[in-house]
Amino acid sequence: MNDLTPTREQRTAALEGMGCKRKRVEDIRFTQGRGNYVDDVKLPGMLHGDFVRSPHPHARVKKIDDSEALKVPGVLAVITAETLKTVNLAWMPTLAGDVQMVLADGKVLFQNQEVAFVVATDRYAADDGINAVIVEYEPLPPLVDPFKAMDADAPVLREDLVGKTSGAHGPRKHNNHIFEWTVGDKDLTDAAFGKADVKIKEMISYHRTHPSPLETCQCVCSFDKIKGELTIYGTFQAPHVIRTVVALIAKIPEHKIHVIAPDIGGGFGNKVGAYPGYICAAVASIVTGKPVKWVEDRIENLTATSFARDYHMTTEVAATKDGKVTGLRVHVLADHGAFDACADPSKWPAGFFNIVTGSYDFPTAHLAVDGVYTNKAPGGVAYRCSFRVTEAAYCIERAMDILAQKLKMDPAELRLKNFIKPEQFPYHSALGWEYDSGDYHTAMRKMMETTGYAALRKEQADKRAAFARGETRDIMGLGISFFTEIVGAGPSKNCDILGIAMFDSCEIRMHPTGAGIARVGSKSQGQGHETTWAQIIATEIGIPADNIMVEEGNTDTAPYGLGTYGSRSTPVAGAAIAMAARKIKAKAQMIAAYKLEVHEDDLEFDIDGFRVRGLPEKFMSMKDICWAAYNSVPPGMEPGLEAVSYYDPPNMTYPFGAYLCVMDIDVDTGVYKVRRFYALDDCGTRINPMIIEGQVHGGLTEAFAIAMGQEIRYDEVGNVVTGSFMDFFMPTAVETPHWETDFTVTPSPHHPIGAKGVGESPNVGGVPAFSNAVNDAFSFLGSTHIQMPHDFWRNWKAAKDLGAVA
Amino acid sequence: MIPGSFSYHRPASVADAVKLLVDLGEDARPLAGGHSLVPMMKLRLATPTHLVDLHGIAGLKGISRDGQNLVIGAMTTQHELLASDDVAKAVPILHEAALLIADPQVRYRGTIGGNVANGDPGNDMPALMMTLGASYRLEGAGGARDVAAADFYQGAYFTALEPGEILTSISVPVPAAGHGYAYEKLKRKVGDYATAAAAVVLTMSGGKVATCSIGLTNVHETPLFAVDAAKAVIGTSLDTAALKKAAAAASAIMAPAADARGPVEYRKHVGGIMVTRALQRAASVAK
Amino acid sequence: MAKTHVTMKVNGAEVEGLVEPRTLLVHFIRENLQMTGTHIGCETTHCGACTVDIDGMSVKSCTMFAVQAEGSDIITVEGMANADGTLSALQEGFRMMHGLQCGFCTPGMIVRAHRLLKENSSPSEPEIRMGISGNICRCTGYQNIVKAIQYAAAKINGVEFQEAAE
Amino acid sequence: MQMNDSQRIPASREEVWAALNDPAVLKQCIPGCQSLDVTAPNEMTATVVFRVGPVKATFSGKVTLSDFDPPNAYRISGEGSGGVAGFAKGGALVRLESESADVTVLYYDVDAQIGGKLAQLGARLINSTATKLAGEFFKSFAEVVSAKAEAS
Repeated sequence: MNDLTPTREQRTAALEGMGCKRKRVEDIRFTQGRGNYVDDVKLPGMLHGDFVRSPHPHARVKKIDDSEALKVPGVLAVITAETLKTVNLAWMPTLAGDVQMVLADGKVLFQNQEVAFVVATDRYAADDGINAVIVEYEPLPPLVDPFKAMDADAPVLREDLVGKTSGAHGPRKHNNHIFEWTVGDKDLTDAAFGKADVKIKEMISYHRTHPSPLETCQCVCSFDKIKGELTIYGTFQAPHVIRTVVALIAKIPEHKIHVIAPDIGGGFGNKVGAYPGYICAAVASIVTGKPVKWVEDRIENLTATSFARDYHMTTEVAATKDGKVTGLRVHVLADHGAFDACADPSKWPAGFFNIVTGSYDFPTAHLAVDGVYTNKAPGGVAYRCSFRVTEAAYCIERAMDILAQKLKMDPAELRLKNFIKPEQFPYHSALGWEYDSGDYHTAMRKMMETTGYAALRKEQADKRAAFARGETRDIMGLGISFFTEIVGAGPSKNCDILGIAMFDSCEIRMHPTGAGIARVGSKSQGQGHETTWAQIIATEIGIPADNIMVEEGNTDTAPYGLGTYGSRSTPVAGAAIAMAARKIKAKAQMIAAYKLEVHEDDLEFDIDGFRVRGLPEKFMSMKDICWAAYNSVPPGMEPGLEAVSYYDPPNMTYPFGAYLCVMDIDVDTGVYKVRRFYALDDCGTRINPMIIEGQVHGGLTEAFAIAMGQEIRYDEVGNVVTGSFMDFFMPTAVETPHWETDFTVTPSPHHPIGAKGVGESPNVGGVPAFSNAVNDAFSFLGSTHIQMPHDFWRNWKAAKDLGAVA
Repeated sequence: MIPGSFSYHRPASVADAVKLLVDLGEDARPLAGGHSLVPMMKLRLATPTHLVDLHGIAGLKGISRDGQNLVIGAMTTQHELLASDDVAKAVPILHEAALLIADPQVRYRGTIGGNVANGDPGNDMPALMMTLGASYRLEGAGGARDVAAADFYQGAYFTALEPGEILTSISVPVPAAGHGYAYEKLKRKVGDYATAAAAVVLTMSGGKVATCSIGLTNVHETPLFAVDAAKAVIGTSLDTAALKKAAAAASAIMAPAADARGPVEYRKHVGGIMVTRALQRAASVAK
Repeated sequence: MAKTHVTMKVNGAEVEGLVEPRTLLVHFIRENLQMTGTHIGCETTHCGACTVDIDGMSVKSCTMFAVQAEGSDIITVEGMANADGTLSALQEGFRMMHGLQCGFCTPGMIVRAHRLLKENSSPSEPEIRMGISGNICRCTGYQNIVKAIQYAAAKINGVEFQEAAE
Repeated sequence: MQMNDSQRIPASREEVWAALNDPAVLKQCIPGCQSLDVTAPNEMTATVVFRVGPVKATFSGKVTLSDFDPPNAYRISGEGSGGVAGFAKGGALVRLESESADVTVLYYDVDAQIGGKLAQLGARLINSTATKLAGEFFKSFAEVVSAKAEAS
């Protein structure tokens, strides 16, 4: 050793492995405009498709006249449901076990539903074409209010289901009923309510919103008639699933379908599902023999593909008079729109909503969910959320505040009193989950200490007194949210999509010179997988992250994976990566033992290679082992250094966090100001703190938008009136608050590296923090619950209804 | 979101532009910044067959002094308005309000002429122009005429502009030295139209309001000149009673639409609040 | 519809093309010039992903016709790197401060920030936030974008970048 | 959306009633009406150009007269498709009251709905424009009828 010999710290740092704020490799191309997004794909002879859409929310389609459209220069074909029927594609299966029209078949069921697909030489001609198609409609009464969906005289929406008394998830009670899903012990819960000292009951609504990534949904489909192969470039969060779906519905052999998800401009759940545009572009390519591009515009994105939430949750909590919760009862009315196209694992019609007991030790609980059809767009996607977890977290966090108010207890104190205790993990919840690990009290106390919670409550009390004296028109709210997420779908014992178990996968191939490629079944939409996946491998096998290229999104080269959504990448794909790396490491150990002429058991892994125990100078670096793998492996061993892992997680992971929002509201205008927002997240082992922090910032910004105004709104006759960024609240840098982030680390005991996933936590935990802040601000005036979204005028209305504004 | 086809014209003079608009008839439209028109064209809700782009007319640009008036060429952008020392010094309320219009990119393209001429009640400049007593120079085939901003607006998108006429410049009387001013705009976010906004220009004398004018944005199908609200404060020290009276007088002439910004009742209420706040702030900066 | 011949300068190079009058500038840049760094996000002039720099102004190229850009001097994100091909201070700032995630808004954001810093080389945080308020980012929550621009400002001004305390 | 108002017309109730049932008068008074053709008793097809600022949409559809209570009241309703802009439907309950032998007050209650793109994106400007158009119709109706009454 000499001065030039790197220290252990230097060797560790050189790897840029886990725990390091590694700068992103993606940024080199993205900052120079060299990303390759779907609309950047240009194939020779490529055509362009565009949709004729329904202005009516509910109508019979009497006639589609394409004669004028076909005269438009550049227009080549107009595809309708009749065309699709010839290839048996007029309807498509949804992920939720329903079927959905690809193009209007006889009637339309929501405004902006796809009616015909015009194929033209370029997007200008296609747009001219759609404006020349004349569709004759016979309007039918629209059903907008989900609470009226099961009325005796409600209009029949799904004529295809008339007479069907059961659906994919059991019996149906009405033509517009989709399913009823119950979980928990009803009798025990009723009994708990029967003897409760204190009960609360509130209808808590989580409005309809939309993920709206900056890049819309789009694809390029290219069918090669001679080879019989279909290539699809698309904005897919789950490319392999898309390939399987296309194989199943288009009857093209799966190996002749090539799905490529290039760079994706944000997903947030919007890009999980299969949309009519994909089917129509594929059919158009088969019909015309040319590649066909479909690019959704923003209005189409907001009004036709994949809304989120729209849950109306009647929530009851039973408790003792000293504030110990004894029972939870929730009934949800879920508005699914025209088709049940929820992106949930097959067996979960309401996703993982049964995490609704949250972070609290409820001895018993009962949940029932009714899904109904309305004349609204289909979807029900997990907008930065693990399958209805954000609805569940909102429900319970609001309910806990309402209970605290009734008990005249501080909401933080009530939470501390009811948290699942560290020694209770693994914890079996009343609604059937096994929480892996957690230390809620520590996280909560850290939040309270760091923010000066007690002093903030004192300040609030002073402000309220000043308000009562007429000295100020501002009211102050403290919004606590303590959430437990359930992510990492999931174990094959309870999670599948279309029958495919929700594992994920990684293949690592190390090249002779000590560099390698990792191909993963997940698909980044901005999460930085190319950066973080390499960090896991770097730490696991001691090769610098810079020497590992990560590739995702090409179904021909990546191993089968279920994709990226529901914060599942780190818990599932991340585990597969670690497991594949460990296979590499195991083989490397054998090679090293052979080269160092010792027994494998005499070796220990030391940062970037293997060292003989007790003989520190006998060391072989991983770089050298890679070389040896290609020229001098032990006798009987196959050369090469590759490994594949398919990881079926034994359980979900349960990240959690403690958030606090400090908000001031001017009662005269309803204008709010987020004075402070503190977010403590515990996502287990932290792979790249820089990226975690970035994810938290982004998720909080979404949560802020959702809670404070981001809504997909329909008028009473079924027009969707939030079709652009003018009316759909999309905050800019000016409105967006400043974020403070913090963390604790409670590793997952069952995950190979202890990581839990973080992408969605800030959205899940953020929404109740904002909403609780608003509600807390108004509570002293006598309100118990004010519905989201909390935009200015609604705040003012609350103030007025409570008598604070003349 | 692709506009329909049209023919593009780029005249070099006002006379040529007017001639084009007259000759081409009602399916021709002048194009200034385009940030209202082009999105409407992309939605195909507007389908002009001819666009007459005013960007080639040098004479429509620039800010100059004409005696006691500031004369602003119609094609002057909001960005140029913001960069003008003349505006900042002589009519600072214009500077303040221009900063609240849309976003930086839009302000580089958006013109003051387009903002005042298209008759959108959501635009900010019309109420300001009423408040300042500005007048618009309209040029058509029959020559030029001046119309007071207060007489210009007839309904949503309906103005005193006759077919074939172009608004070429705006003449703004420079308010008295030491005047107070404020533009209070409540909006949901950057880029949104006002939920309600109020412009106030006043002078104070001995602690009392000597002169005052008030304009209101987006609380009616046209911008409003709130004469009674202004009268309610003249001669007062802006005490609570006077402010209340002014807000009530302003609210009384408002007839906003219920939309995503809020119901009618709310928009009228905050319209009154904006008046109150603008009056107070204007008084506080008056010398 | 008859096509019009247009010429302009893009990232220092003279370019020309035949366009319909209705051809949007963003499509001319993306389709005719095949520079796909400029993106389309909202189409109603709200999101700023299509921002390019025209004659010293930040402009949303989805709301301008290519014929209107005749004779103008345009810089797109492809023209942002240093002359030697290295990342500019802004590009470096976005990478160092994690000012991007999916990268879709990034080209518009960087082009806009470029003009912002040209007009004000030491903007305050509120000035930066106002300055990029015509650009929507769905991923970052803007906080790191603000830092990225502060980083670039410091580098351009030759001073050491100091992150504001959390 | 709903609106109601009244118009005072210097003509007898019978004269006003006759005009309300005269397609030529209706055509003259419906703002932007390009054509109005009778297809059956009390049924007409119409083409109407709707303009507000840069927005222009041509609606074509049906106009129906119903709920007759001559010479006191009827309902006039219409629905039409405006192509890209969407669709519109609405009706007005019209009621006549004699103020004197030659002065009639016409009361109207309008109920209108729009759907499609205009409703999605133009809601901000629709209410005031619809009110204005309804007002224009009854105002010009009053003018036409009073001119007729004067001439007769």
